[in-house]
Amino acid sequence: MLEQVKDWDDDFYERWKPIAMGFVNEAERCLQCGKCTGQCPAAAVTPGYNPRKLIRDLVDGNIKRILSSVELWQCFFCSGCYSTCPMDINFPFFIFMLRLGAMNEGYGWEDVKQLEAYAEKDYLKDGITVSIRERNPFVVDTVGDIGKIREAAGLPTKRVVSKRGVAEINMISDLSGMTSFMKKIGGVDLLDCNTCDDAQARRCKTKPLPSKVGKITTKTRFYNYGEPSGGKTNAKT
Amino acid sequence: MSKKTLVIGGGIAGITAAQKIAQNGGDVILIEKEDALGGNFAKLTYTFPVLGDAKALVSQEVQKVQTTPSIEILTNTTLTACQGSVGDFSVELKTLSGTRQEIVGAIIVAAGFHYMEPTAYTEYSYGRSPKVVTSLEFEKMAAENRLPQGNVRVVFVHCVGSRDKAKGYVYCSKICCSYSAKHAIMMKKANPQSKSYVFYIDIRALGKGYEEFIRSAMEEHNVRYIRGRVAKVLESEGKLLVRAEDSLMGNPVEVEADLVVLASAMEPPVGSRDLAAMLGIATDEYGFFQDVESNVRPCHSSKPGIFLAGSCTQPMEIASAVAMGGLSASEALAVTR
Amino acid sequence: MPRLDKVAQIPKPDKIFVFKSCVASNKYPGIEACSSDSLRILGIEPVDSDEQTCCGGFVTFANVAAPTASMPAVARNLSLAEEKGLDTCVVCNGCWTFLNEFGHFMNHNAEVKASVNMMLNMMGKEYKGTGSVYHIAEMYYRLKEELAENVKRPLKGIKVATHYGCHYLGGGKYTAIDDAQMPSYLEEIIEILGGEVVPYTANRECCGTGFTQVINGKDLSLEHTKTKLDSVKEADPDILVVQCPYCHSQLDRIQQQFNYRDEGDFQTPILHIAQLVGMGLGLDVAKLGFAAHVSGRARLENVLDRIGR
Amino acid sequence: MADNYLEAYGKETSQDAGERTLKYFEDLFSMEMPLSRMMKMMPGMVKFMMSSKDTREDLFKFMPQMTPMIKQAVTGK
Repeated sequence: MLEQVKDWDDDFYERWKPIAMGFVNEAERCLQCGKCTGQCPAAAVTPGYNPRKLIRDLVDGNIKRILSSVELWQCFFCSGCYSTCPMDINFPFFIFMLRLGAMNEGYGWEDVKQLEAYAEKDYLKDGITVSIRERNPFVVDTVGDIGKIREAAGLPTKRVVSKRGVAEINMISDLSGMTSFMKKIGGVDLLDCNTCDDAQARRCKTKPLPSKVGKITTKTRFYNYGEPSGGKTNAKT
Repeated sequence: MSKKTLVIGGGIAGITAAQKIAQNGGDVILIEKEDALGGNFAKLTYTFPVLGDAKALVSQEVQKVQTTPSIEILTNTTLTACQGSVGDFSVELKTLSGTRQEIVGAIIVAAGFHYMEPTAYTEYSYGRSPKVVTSLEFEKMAAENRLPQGNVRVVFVHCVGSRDKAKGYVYCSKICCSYSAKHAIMMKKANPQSKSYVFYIDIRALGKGYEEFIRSAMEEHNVRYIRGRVAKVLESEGKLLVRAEDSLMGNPVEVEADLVVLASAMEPPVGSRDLAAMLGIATDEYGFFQDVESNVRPCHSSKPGIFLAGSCTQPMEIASAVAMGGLSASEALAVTR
Repeated sequence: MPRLDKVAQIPKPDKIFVFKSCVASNKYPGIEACSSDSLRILGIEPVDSDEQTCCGGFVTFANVAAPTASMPAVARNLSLAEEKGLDTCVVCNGCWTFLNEFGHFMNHNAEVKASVNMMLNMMGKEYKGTGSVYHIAEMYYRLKEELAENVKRPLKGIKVATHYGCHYLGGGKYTAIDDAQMPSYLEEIIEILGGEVVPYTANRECCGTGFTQVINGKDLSLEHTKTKLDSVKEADPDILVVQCPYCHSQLDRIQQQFNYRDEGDFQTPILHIAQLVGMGLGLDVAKLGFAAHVSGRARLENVLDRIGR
Repeated sequence: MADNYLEAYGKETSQDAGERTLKYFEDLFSMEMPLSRMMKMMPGMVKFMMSSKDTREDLFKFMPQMTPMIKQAVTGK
């Protein structure tokens, strides 16, 4: 199908800038020089991912292509592009905002729902995003009980955030709409080596990715900027 | 009786201005802060778009001013004070032997430019690796026959310090595209076994024969032009790894290079703002001298009687600097007679 | 080269609010123990609060929370230090960038600050924006002299390579104490501690965590980490020192995964700069928390044997 | 299954998608406090109030600030 330039939203970026709380600016300065892509760790492993092209599409207003792309979700958030950008474009913020926009269009939920449990089960429950629970059986075999190591290091067995602290971040979450947003995501259950059986541990040791479960239906994303690469053979997995 | 004209700067623009005034019967004091005339031109090996012998050309011009009796040449001399107005400036010059006072009718500022030292570009390993050099250092290497021999890869990087808000200047230095092509050709001529890669953003060939010159680098000398700004240069086991994006293909690429040449920006001459303050003329946001009207009066500074010539006003190639030297000479003659 | 003007602006306070990191506390407790103890030895009393939660950076940039939820969370944590009239010291690049970036953002956007403060007022708190956030590596560099005076267990003959991580130097293009492309302050700290610096090609490459890629783009993440680890292995340092617990976790754990999957033999111990400094300052070996390390445990023991336990 | 994003969007143009996205961000970052938004916040505040004694006290201290805002939200002024 032929791309119709008349369909592009030419002033999307200009209108977006004042709304986006200052997270989005300077893109109009982009020279398309490709310095960002040249140092990008994600582009080095997937030639399809290209921050320069994403900026170009944003400024041109080809919103459909950006929001429905798989590439939008391949950014490493390393800020390397920002640190080398000759025009000081803070590209990671663009990715962050565009991902929110893509989710609004129904894309990318399968990625987010694998992360939701960190917020729901760890961050909001204990106040700490990465919990003491171990999800890697290899590590459990090597390291054992973190609590004992903490004790030996002269720390309390468990780092506990006070009840008050947890109540406060929960209120922030409720008030700002994060809780309801998380409900919408659904999320997957995080595995925990303490509760898993041996069969699951064997699966974990042979399969790198946690299995995907969850409620939300998400639209298929497309490789809009290049051929699939790495281990990902197609967008549906 | 006509008054003298003070020409500040002994580069090609200043030399031309002095010559033209003398040819038309004026008297000139030509001051140069370094110990020899010729300026940046004298540091080059070849000219472009025709590969002329730069050293021969410039020494010919220098000789002309040196043999003209109505031009007084003061090297190792700087301007330390300036008062008065058009037709009657009293200036104080600091020479090696002391200071001297002069009354001049007009002043031509031809202070030239400065090649930016790309020390801020740590991502290009400049200053860390001896194999990363600026274009000026490359010229020197070429003049001394020190270009790498054998089966080597040489990478030329455009826009180092130009078109860069974060570490350099927003403007385009105008001539880097052409002189990098010249360097690539020089490299090929000095070492036909070598491979040259030029990383560019846009090719700006702004002059007669420039486009053909750059095309000849690609077509006749087999220089590879890759569109993309180099992201980083890493040192690895005696080689340099150059990472960039081939932005026409959209792929990141890596070149294992033996020499990296950075086309550093043309920046205003050192101390241009101080000189401008002393003369009472305006500079632009970067420190180049500001013309009063850039279309029809490119050589008029913001103060009557003080004229501008050459690359102290904007990045400029030799031919334009010569033209502007002539133009400012005629303007100076008009107020000193 | 470090930006010495920026370094000089860092104060040497009597007390500092030590901001605990999630990975440091729950995966590598040595970092948490060493950061407090080393600061105490260097003359700064660490103060902490059990009300302090996570910075919230992970959930925000994992797109589980919008910035509208993260701003008040950041302001709340920063207000804990402000209440005590202290600056904040973090051990994690992520915390540093997130607290700094969002704090900076609120300080320059009165409308957002007012709406955030409305939420904080409900909990009897207020964010003023008076405190600064410093990375512990910055503090060590600032306390160079004190560090040199207090070295009890010099790292003599120990080859150390550095990994700076992305979110301190990259995000802090204009605010960090060193140049984003060729930093050298960790090297200086290593030399003060008596170690030997080993350069390697992929020094400024990302660790490969790729933020959330390690979870939902694992192939990309592993591929990148492999290039990094290959380069480290070539230089063969005794220790790879990092300044971010998240990089620490990635580089440490992925080595083991590669080893188990027969994709190489990686045995480089990863140490956080707080642990390295703690080691140099002669902290008790149990305090260094090496038991929580996954890769290169034998080599770590060997290092301890060489420099004394 | 569509094999191209152009087909997936059908007749919709980027302008339509952009319009939706802008609307979404406008709502997300809105500083206004209409009644509907305030009602949504109530359960969270109640939960916070119930969690302990001192949270309740802090929230009550906030009440004087709260009343004019509620009034404004209800009357729309």
